[in-house]
Amino acid sequence: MADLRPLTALGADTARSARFGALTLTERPDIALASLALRAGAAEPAPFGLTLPGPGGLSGSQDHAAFWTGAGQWMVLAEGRAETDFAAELRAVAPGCSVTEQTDGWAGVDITAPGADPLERLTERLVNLPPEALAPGRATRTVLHHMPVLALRHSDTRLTLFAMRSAAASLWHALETSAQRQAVS
Amino acid sequence: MLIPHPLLGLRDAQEFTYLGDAALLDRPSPEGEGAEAAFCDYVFLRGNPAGVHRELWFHEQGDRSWLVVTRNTLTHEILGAELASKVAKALKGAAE
Amino acid sequence: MTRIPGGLIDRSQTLTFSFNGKRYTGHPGDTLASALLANGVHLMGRSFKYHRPRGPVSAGSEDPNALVTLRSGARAEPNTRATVAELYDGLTARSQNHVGPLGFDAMAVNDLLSPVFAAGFYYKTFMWPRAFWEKLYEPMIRRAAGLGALSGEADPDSYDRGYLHCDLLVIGAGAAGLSAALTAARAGAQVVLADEDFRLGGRLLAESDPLDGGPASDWVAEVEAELRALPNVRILTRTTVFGTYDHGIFGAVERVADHLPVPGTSVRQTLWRITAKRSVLAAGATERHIPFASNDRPGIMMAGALRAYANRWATLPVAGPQDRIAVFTNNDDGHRTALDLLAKGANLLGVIDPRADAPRFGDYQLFAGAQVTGTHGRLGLSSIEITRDGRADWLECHALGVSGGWNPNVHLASHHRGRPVWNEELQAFVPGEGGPQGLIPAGACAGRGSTSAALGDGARAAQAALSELGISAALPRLPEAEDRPLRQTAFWHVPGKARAWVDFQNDVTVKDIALAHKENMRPVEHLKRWTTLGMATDQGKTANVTALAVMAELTGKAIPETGTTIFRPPYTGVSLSVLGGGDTGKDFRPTRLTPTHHWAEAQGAAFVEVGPWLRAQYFPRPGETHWRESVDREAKAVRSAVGLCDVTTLGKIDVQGRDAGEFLNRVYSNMMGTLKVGRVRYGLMLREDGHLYDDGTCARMAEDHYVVTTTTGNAGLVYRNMEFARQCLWPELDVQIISTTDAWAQIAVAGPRSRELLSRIVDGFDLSNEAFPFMACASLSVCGGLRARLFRISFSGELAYEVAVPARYGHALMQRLMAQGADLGVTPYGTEALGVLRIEKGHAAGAELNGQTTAAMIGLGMMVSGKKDSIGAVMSRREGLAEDSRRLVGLQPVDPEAKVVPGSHLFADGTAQDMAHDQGWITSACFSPHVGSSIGLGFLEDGAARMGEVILAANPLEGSCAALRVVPPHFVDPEGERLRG
Amino acid sequence: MHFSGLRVIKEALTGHKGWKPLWRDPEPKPAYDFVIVGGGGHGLATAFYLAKTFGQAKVAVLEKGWLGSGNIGRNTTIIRSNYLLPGNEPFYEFSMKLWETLEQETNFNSMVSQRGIINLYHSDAQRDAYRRRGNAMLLAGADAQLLGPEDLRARLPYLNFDNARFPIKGGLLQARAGTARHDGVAWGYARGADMRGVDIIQNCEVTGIRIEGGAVKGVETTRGYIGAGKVGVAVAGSSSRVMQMAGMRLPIESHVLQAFVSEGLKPLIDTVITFGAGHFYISQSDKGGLVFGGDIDGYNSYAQRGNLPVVEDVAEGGMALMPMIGRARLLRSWGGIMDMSMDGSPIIDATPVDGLYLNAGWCYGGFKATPASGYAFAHLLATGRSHETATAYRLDRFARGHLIDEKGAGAQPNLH
Repeated sequence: MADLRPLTALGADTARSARFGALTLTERPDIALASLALRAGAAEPAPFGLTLPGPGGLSGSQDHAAFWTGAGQWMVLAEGRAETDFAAELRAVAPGCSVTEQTDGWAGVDITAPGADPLERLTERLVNLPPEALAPGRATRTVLHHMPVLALRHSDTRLTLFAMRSAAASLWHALETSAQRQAVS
Repeated sequence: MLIPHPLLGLRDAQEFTYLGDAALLDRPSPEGEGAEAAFCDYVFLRGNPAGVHRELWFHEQGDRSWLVVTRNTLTHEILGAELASKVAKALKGAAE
Repeated sequence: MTRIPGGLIDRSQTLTFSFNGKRYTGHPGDTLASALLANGVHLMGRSFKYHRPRGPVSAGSEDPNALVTLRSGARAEPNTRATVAELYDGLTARSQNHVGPLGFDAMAVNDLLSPVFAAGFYYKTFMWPRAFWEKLYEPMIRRAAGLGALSGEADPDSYDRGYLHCDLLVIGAGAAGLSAALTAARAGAQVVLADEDFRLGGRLLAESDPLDGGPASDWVAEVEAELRALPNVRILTRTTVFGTYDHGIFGAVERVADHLPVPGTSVRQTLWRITAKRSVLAAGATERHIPFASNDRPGIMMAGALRAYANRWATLPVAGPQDRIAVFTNNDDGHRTALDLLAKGANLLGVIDPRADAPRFGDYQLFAGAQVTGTHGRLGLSSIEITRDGRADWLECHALGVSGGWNPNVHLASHHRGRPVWNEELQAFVPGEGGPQGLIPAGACAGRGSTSAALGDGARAAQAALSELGISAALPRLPEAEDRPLRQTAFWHVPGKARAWVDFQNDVTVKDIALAHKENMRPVEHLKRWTTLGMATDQGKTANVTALAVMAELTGKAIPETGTTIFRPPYTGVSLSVLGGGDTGKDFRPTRLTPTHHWAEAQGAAFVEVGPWLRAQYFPRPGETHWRESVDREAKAVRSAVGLCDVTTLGKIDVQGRDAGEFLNRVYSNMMGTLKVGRVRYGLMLREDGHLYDDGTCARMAEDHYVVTTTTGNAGLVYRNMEFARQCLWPELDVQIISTTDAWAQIAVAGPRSRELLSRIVDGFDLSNEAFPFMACASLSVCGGLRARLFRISFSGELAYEVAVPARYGHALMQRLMAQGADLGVTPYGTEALGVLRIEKGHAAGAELNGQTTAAMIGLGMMVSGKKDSIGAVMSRREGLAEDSRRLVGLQPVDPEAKVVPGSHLFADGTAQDMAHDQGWITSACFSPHVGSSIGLGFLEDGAARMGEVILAANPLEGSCAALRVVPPHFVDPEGERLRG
Repeated sequence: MHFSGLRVIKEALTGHKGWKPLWRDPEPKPAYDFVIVGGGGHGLATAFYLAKTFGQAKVAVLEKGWLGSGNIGRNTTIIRSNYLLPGNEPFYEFSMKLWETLEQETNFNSMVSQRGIINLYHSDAQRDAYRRRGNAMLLAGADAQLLGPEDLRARLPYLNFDNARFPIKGGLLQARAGTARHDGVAWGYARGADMRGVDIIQNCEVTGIRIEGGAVKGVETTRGYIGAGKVGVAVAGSSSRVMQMAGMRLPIESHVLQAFVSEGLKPLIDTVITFGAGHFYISQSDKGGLVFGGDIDGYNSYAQRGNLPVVEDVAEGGMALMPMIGRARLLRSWGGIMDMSMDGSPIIDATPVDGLYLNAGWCYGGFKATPASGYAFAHLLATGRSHETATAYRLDRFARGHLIDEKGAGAQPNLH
């Protein structure tokens, strides 16, 4: 589409990635996001075949995932689809819902590790959440170094954090600093 | 403090923003002679008990829900929390 | 050297360190205090007021005396207790609070003047002459006061913060704590075990009593090994839990690298916020001393400390094995020290015990019914006076252990202002009812101090705590341990005329307490404040209970009637660096960057902090030497050609739903429900109290879809208030809102040639005035298929648009607009020019919307609709608001060279310039290239009716006063033809 | 007994035998002309001025605990008159003038130290707002100076000028501002009032206000009924609780404010500094402790203790502003209950009950107001008229819309 070239939230042509000991941080500019809110009296849709999860939940299929963001509200995401009009697609499969484009509202960073332990040692330095709120299959909004973030625990070994796109550099800096310290300790 | 979020369980109060007396749910009618006086009471004369207080907290760094939290201002003990939208709807239902 | 055999130090390694420039050696496992004592150094500091020579009185974190400045340069750490400073190779420390060498402190003259410096003396003098206080008396007092000094340099180390959540937090890893942790760990609970020491074991390490017949340290090691192997246990050594907060939240500091010469790549300390469902407080007890004449000399210490130094650190506070050591105790526990010293081969003078029926537990001389009534020794103890049956004898003695019994460490159980209660049997305060939710005190801090009792108590506490969580825990088999009954008697001080210290660091004596009593400073809080008792760095850990007892004796009341003290966090001092969590300097708060930030940076833009954002302030060009040149050029370009400004920072809120229009009717003061699709309306938001708090635009994209903008600073607040309206006030409305501020890069394209420029990037969209008039909006595509939003709105008063594209294209769009507009004179402009343009147009911004103003004041009173209910409408009609005649006016200097200064106050010509005649103030001002002079906006009483009048703008703060003409607040195109063209 | 340096030396030479109690502990009399409820700073100052300036002899101060145990016993000791609004500035300047002669007036060294206060600014907009305020101060007869970055760097070289998230651009200085030893203020007023016959009755809690025919008759206390011609309530922190006894609701919420002190240090900070881009202010006491504070915790509370987030927030602010304090240690923290009013300004007014007067709503700025508050309250009690500097502090200003909202925060107490 368009003859303009996009920049990632960290201001480059390509996604940034870095390794610190067992931890790998990867910018994820490819993830498309759209919010979905039920209108009064509307039935809960099942967009892309997803079962919309309950409070604190994250559910996903091969291509799509959805996580709960508030009463009657979810965020739906699709990896590798940032360049499409994902909100329009979602709108088409979520009748009776308010859908808002969110892809560019957020800067996503994947944090992966070979096991749960290094990930959890990192997150305990970053966010103040009971462990069950960040167990695999859970997602939540919280605060990290004064930044609002969305935290999605896909699995034991993978967590995605989204900060406001404008705060991408601050998010990366916070994660990098913390991951570096974990790597040396 | 920990706020017992009715949907998300215990969450650190740092995720929340405090507003105050839950009587703010009961906005007066703008109609009629006494409207101005009723609004002045509504805005300025809030409950300030030394004891159990029903108050509004906003889960700003969370699910963006407003909660009515019942808390003892002498001990900070929290006795319960509900979604404010539910309380507000019930209030409106009762008024009608 | 007085190293003796045994102890828990690693003699295979030698560490070198220096104190006051002199080099010494010690071993891993030593503290600075133990190593100095082992090197025969007993004098470590000076007291606060009288500069008395002092050595350690304890072997723990309660020590009031052995305060040193650790490290040097920017890492200097004043007031560090030598008794807990872990020895490392290369450690340097200096004593503090003396003038001249530690041994010959010139300030010790204060000791001779001590009769003058009695409690509260400074409240009674230094009042004459009045001017001397700041000039003479106070500087003198300040120089003398204080303990150590900060370096004045920024702390070079890094710090971290972390959050732990657990089922059970165990505070203290002595007998009770270890058994609690073991019990909970075996039950599979998530356990955090924290101890301030660098080694687990607590008091077990200081005692010679066996566990299951073997050394206690063996049992500790076994338990530690088991706990460390369990995934559900987190052990935090060198970690002080310093405060108990609400709902099971604790503050703790882990000293990650304080035992290393420099932290290296590690953080120095970590601040942990621990959220625990339940907690066991196993904080142990602190020994109390017995004030007697001259009881403060180096070499006099707590009996328990003496034994800790002997047993754990293999040293005695004497110059050599020939030196005599005595014990002065009113309870059986003190005798243990005597036995341990004998076992270590010390030259024991004997035990002085005021109890006439004092028992003897071993082969030592017992002075039953005797008291220590005096001491000699200039920089260390040389002899003591023992008085028995009225007969006094001076005996040579170089170290004295004193025990007045033990005070349970109730602090963390009392941080919620639950008062400890007096236990008559123990003659001590123990934790009372109403303590922190879910916290169970166990072991010595609960008044159950024998090793056997503590072990059992800890296990039972953990079991009880976990059962409340539905976790059943079995009691572990605990080792056989000593189980001496704890008997403490009331013997609080040795009567006498000489000074007997109660608070060592602050030099508060029994006499000072008596004086406070005489002067009716009897409530315990008055006593503390009048005498400074308990206010020193040890927070009275070794003084408060004794002082209370002395006051009780004077008033003839019982101790609990006399009062208790309130305990407040922190338990021991916490560095401000770690409390700050490490986010300092530029990392103090996150920085939000606009989508065109990197582009602007490449253009050499100057940036300015606007709330959390960093925005381009202006774009200097080569040859421009002053920011005004750049700003003038940018503003002129907008008025004459076209300018580009990144306005992404304005808040954007997406409002959808069947009732979106009705909802916006209620949150805006003006009507939004009637807005046609494809149109934009300017809106005002009021607080419920009727004052103005934000403005912005509201664009109707579809019947059930609006996009609302807010000011940059209020984006979060407006969102919160909208959620409040949606969830709390009108939950029956069908409306959904979400912030999209960051999702769209929004660029203002402003100026007479903006249409021409935009026409070059839109994909076949009709931009003509007819098709897309002022206040129109549309979804469209630009640059060959990129979805975008276009708003025809103007902040500058010129023909202008704002174009929004997905944020990742903001950078490219800016480049494209710059490239496409080169022939049109396109010019990027920053916040300064933006400010100039809006002042010229008379648009209110932050300085006018300061929360103290009304819609009427900015000339928009008619925008508060009387036809509908909206937030703030009713209260905006209150008398005080309705009668306020101040109006926003334009201000132009009579002398075109004069400057309009924001913050000046406005006066009618010829009136006195004082508060009574103040008629308003200047909110904003700038140099206007359009007008050709400085101009301003301001609020002026009766402003609407004073057009043309010349008034005075007084700025006495900077000695200026300017004559200004009152003009309408639209310096540009008052009819609004340009923006509609 | 007159306090002086000579007296101290004389007593030192004679074993301190001559000192007398600083005040009596009298039994309450059946009735007084004036009963002041609350033996904190404002109550004691009111009694002092009633006796000294307004010549009233039958005055009692009733204190629930020990005198001076209110917020005067726990605060960050700052005195200043750097306000913006005409309702406030003349009052606080009047207070400042009373501070300047306080010790001579009470014959008690309250250690009033005019070491100055500097409010830092970090943006042009903030500078303009401070200029408006500085000018308001000068127009009200107070002192003010605007400091530029160079001047500031010379005065406070240890601030973080070079690596700040929110660069320091300058400051507003009030040189006559400073600190006073808070307990010393309470004790000075208490002793001065006692010497003039005021009965200060400690451990005497008011449990009821007796009102007959719309007029106050006296107060019920834990030490029996005490009759009163007029009752003045000065119990900031507990105003809502006490006035409820008279059936009144107040535009006030009670909030907790934490404050902090470090271990003693050699002199290092010789003025009062407030951070303009975070919640932090600091001074150093004569004893050497760094005394600092920040924002209120933000929720209604009577618990007199706060929570960790605010402790961290304050320390963060301090470290961002002056990273040289990092290796100092926090020694003590405490929490006091503040009367947070709905516009951030106080109330000194008569109430709908005849003879019942209210002094309340001091937010976290009550300490600096102590002398003027006491004076103005005494004036109101003795004459029935507001003191000329306190006429704006009316109870009906909220309903009438004459708010005194320095911050422009609206009716949201935790934002003031």
